[in-house]
Amino acid sequence: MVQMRKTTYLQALNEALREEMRRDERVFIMGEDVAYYGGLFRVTRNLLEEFGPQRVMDTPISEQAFIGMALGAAAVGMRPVVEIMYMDFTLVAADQIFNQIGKYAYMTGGRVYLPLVIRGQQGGGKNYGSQHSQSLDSLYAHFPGLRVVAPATPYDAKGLLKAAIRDDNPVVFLEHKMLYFTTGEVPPPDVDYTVPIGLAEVKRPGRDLTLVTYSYCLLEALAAAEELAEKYGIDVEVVDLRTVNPMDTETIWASVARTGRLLAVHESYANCGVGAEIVARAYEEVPHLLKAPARRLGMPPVPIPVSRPLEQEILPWKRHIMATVLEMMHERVAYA
Amino acid sequence: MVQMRKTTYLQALNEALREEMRRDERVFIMGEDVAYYGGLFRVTRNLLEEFGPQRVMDTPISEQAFIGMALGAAAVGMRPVVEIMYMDFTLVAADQIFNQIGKYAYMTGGRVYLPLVIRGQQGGGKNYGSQHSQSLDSLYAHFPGLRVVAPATPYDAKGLLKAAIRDDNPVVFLEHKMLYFTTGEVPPPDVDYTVPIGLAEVKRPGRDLTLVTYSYCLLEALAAAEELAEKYGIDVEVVDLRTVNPMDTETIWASVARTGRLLAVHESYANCGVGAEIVARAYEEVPHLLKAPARRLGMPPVPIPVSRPLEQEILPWKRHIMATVLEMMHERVAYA
Amino acid sequence: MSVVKTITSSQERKRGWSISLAPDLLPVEVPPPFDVPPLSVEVLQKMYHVMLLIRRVEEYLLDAASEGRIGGAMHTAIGMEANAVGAAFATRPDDYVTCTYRGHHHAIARGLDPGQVIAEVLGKASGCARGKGGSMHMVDPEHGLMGTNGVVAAQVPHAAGMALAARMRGEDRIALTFFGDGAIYQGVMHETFNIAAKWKLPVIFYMENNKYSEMTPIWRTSAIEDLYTFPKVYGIESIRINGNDVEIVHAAVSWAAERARSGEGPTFIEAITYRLAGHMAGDLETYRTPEEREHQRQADPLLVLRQKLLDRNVTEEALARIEEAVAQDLARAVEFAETSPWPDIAEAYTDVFHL
Amino acid sequence: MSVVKTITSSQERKRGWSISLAPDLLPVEVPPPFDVPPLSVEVLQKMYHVMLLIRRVEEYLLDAASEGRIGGAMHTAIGMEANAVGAAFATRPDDYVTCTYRGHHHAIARGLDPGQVIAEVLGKASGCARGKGGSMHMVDPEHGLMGTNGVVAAQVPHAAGMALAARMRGEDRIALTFFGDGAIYQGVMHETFNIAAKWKLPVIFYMENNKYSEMTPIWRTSAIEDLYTFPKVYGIESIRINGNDVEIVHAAVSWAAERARSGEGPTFIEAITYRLAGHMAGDLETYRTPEEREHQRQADPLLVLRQKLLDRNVTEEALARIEEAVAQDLARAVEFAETSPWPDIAEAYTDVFHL
Ligand SMILES: Cc1ncc(C[n+]2csc(CCOP(=O)(O)OP(=O)(O)O)c2C)c(N)n1
Ligand SMILES: Cc1ncc(C[n+]2csc(CCOP(=O)(O)OP(=O)(O)O)c2C)c(N)n1
Ligand SMILES: [Mg+2]
Ligand SMILES: [Mg+2]
Repeated sequence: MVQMRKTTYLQALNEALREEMRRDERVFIMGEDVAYYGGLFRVTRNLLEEFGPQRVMDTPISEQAFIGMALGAAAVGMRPVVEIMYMDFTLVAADQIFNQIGKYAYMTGGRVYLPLVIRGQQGGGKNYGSQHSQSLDSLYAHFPGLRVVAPATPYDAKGLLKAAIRDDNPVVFLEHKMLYFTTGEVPPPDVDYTVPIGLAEVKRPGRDLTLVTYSYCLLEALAAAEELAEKYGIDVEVVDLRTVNPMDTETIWASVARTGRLLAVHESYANCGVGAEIVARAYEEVPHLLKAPARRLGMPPVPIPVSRPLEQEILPWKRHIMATVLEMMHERVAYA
Repeated sequence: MVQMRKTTYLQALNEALREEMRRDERVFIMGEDVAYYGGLFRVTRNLLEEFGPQRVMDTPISEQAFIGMALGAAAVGMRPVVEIMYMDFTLVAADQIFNQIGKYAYMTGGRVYLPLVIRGQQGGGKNYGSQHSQSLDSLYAHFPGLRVVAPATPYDAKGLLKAAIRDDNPVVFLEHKMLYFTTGEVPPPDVDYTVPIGLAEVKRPGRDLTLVTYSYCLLEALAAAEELAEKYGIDVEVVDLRTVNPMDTETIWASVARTGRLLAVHESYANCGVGAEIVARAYEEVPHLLKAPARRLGMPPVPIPVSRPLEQEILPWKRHIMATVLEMMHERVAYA
Repeated sequence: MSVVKTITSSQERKRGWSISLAPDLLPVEVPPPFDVPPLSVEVLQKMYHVMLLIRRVEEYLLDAASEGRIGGAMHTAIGMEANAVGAAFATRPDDYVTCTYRGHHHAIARGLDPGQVIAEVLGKASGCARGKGGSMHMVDPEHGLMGTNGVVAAQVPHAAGMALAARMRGEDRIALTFFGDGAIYQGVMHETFNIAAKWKLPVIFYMENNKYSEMTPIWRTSAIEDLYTFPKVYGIESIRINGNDVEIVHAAVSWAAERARSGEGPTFIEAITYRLAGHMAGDLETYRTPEEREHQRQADPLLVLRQKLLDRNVTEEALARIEEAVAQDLARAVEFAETSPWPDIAEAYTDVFHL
Repeated sequence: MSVVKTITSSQERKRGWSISLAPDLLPVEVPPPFDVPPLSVEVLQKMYHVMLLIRRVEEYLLDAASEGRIGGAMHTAIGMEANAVGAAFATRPDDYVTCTYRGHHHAIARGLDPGQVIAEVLGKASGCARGKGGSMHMVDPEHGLMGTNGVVAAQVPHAAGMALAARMRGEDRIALTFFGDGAIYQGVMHETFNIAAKWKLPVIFYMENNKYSEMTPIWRTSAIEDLYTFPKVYGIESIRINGNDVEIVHAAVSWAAERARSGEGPTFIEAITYRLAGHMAGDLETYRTPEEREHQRQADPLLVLRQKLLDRNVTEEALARIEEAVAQDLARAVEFAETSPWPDIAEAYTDVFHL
């Protein structure tokens, strides 16, 4: 058995990039400050030193051009990995991502496909304000043609980033600024593994309610689950979606079959978000499994404020998760 | 009482622009081909002649710049109306729309607000393919800060465009390429009226099922309702949402209280779409009203193909609406 | 041989804008930095064949559109064929090409079977993109056509990325991208020019300046009068040519391709041309006079090339044979496309992801 | 008076890039198209007051950030104050200004109360944007500051739109927008330059070229060496100045504003400057040597202005009085901000729409 070691999410990502670049010389990196500086959040640290400026390239602040160039390079057989400093800025290049990259395979009748990764961090909690804190996973999932991955643990981050780079399709790979310095068990660098795209995982088994989430919200959900168990005897099963698109509804429904209750939680805007999608699919596919109305929890329809108490108020984190679960379990709680 | 007259959706829009420009000299128009040519779809026809090149301006193909300029002009008291030739191209300016316009009032603590309109046509049915046929209403509704309006009739189109121009907030005004030459009753040009933003309307009363929709899908829904009534005796109530954001759930829930069944239909992608949102809200707010699982119908997660049979296959129009309603009414139908 | 010829109408002259390249022409101010050696009559005859075939295919498509058999936005390049054919003959099949929604001419010039072009526009299963892409999405990777695009300028960074890939692999392939005069003011052009220049990418930026973007003449929205001067600001070699003369186009692209292959970086070519048909099928063309269009017919690249061939002692009979061969090619292509089946309904759901 | 002075380090000289404006300077090649009349010592003293106040406020903010009291991205303009103050003194309170996330200096220079600036950065209810915007979103419509922005270059078309509005209303207001050297390669810049030039909008494009965009020196990503030459391609009047000399900044902006007011259209100003602090609070600054930064301290605009005042016979005592007044201003501002309450939780949900 593989001896695991503790490492950070950040380190896991860096290793994934390094190992994939060693394994496959078609893999290269473009982005702002990624080469000489090693990335604003240091994810691409020391890659320039090993792979040289031909494979680790500092770009100007021209997201449209370099994302479009990633499309071009991927179309002819390369495997670009593009870093976006804050995923909020993908909006500057939204045409390239949604009208071009997501549709290219289809519009060409399958004759051109795009093995590329767009990665970067998103999310709130550090007072970055409206334009540097958004979670855009629901947006990427809304448009067809993009795989959307959002790991929460170092193990999943490394395994999914490797899988993303090996995938023949465009993958939007979402990190979270609150996760970089979290730690977890990961196999040592020489042990190759991937985590398959499109597979959810039960991160905490439970009997009473299925809570589906991903990215940093997983940690908040697990903390909420612990407290709910301790204080209220409510046993929440936490399903880590890991991949937002395609969605592993099989794993979710299997959990709901056990618990009869469903709550989806994410940090992107609730309105027309992944949570609403999960609720809608539940009523399309497994309405009979639901003992109580399925619910979702996401960001309210407001831009993200800088002020700490205001930001804490709107983030769909532990406090709100607990409140929602308690509402959903309200009969049980009333009698507890 | 006002004597109505029959006119086209196109004509109604043109009148709304003309009347508002006469009424308020802060209103002006920018866009591609809008001035000398009168707009690719002729919505701005003859406005240059009346208002001159200072108020009706042909721009270069620079959506980022002229949408950003609309923000600037609105911030200092003007009331720009920007035409986007195909709403698909708003993706080129997504940062300006979502990171700037939608958030400006909030980020400035309410000190700067933006009375502006971004309008244009969207939608499928005419074989324009993946990059000229999308419906992006769900996208605009996902991000905070934008009013999103999508009228289906000439009367509503004129009244809502006037209301949009008079609104102190940014409004995304969505036309549909299948609607321009449809006709309906509209008061004559000298009769001023508006249709309030945020108000849905029951366009066809019915007892069995509430079908919520908007824009061109309304016409498909009404046709489906007629056929369902004739062939199957199913009486569908059709609610025209008209405004996608803010959403008039009051009117929807009142209808569901009568029918006990809810189906939301739209042409934007189903995944993380307005329909999913309506279903999620229904289970949040009025689960007790639902006699059967609420459903939604939107575009499947594929880019839009050009080929006629393929495009017809994926559009969530009459055939699919009927099939979904029949599924939802399946007990009734089985016994009918 | 003069490279660009322009006239200025009285109204336009005031603004300093040239709108025309019909025969009553002024020689261009900029001397070409390359030679225009005469091509052999064999090559010119082949070019004539391809250009005429493009013309006939597009005329057929316009007819089909007016009969309501083609929906959407169908843009023809009638009058602009020399750009596509000159460029295709000057590059290799393994070079990479991207272009706009106005791309039938490039597709056929690259070597895509015209039957597949027509089938694609009609939305048939045998189309080059299985009927999913349509007129705006021609594709033919075997001949280096990596995609045509419905969003103005979006294809331009794609070509830069292909050039980057070729360079990273140490290949001497180049990338060539076509766009219109109106595309110049999409921000992504600027971003791409800078990176291409900075990284010295082997890419050719080829502007088909047909004087209009949709229904708006370029002078109405452009602060820059001579568009080819713009990319010089990045240090990109930039020239203006007569895009209606296939020999000039061929020479210019050959020169630019050679520069790219030998590591000298990007070249920008502004080719003055004119579309003799509407912006798209159904265009009412109220934005220009019939006189203007008729005047431009004199510079029709097919006439220019036909005359060139006659001047070089190719007989009318030889030309008639080509014209007959084109008619047969067209008939075969139409037959192929029209008798092809529609795609199976299940096709609507495939090719979203590569499995 | 020479307007820009630059040195080139040996490494940089090879590339032809100038990185410095410290005193061992080369005179700039371009003579200024405007006069730099000496300002009165009264005005210069006022400027010194404001510049020093900006410095102190930002030093305070950096401290607060290092204590963990400020999250997010907090960018100071330490070393760049002359740009803000020179420009503010050269424009009217009813002119419109937009700028980047690096905007405290502009906010204070325009006249926004420093207490509100600090409060906003701390996220307090009394901040200029009620604590919702934070460091990157300074706003003060009463003084014409229409917003600072977190997305590179996004604010630039906004200013063009404000200029358009002013012109449509027949006002002689102008708009002034600030951005960094790295912003030049966002596509929207190009789009905006073209429209502003074509429509002759009364707008000033002011680039604070501090040689770095985040951690990357501009020469690493720019194909254009002398950035101010770029907008000339649109016919925009464009100059380069020493942005660390408040008198030069004032003269340049006065001249550009006059041009704008009198209908001569946009002006582009590339101001060479340097940020003496990190890109943002917490920046480790591994991308430059301490020597480089220390060397630049000699061109600190505060030192430059202080010396100028001494040279013009302002006494040390007079300067000490200003410095004392600034200390009091700072203390008041800090007191105001620190004792201000957090916004009410309900505030999280207001101001999304104007009701
Ligand atoms: C980003 C974007 N905006 C607008 C359009 C609509 N549109 C299609 S073609 C066109 C004009 C393009 O003109 P030009 O670049 O000169 O090419 P031409 O059509 O003349 O070949 C416009 C505005 C688009 N396709 N993409
Ligand atoms: C569109 C976009 N891409 C990336 C960023 C991240 N970012 C913030 S500041 C910055 C560097 C900007 O450099 P410059 O324009 O020179 O301004 P300076 O910070 O030096 O004042 C970058 C890349 C952003 N804010 N917006
Ligand atoms: Mg054109
Ligand atoms: Mg900078």
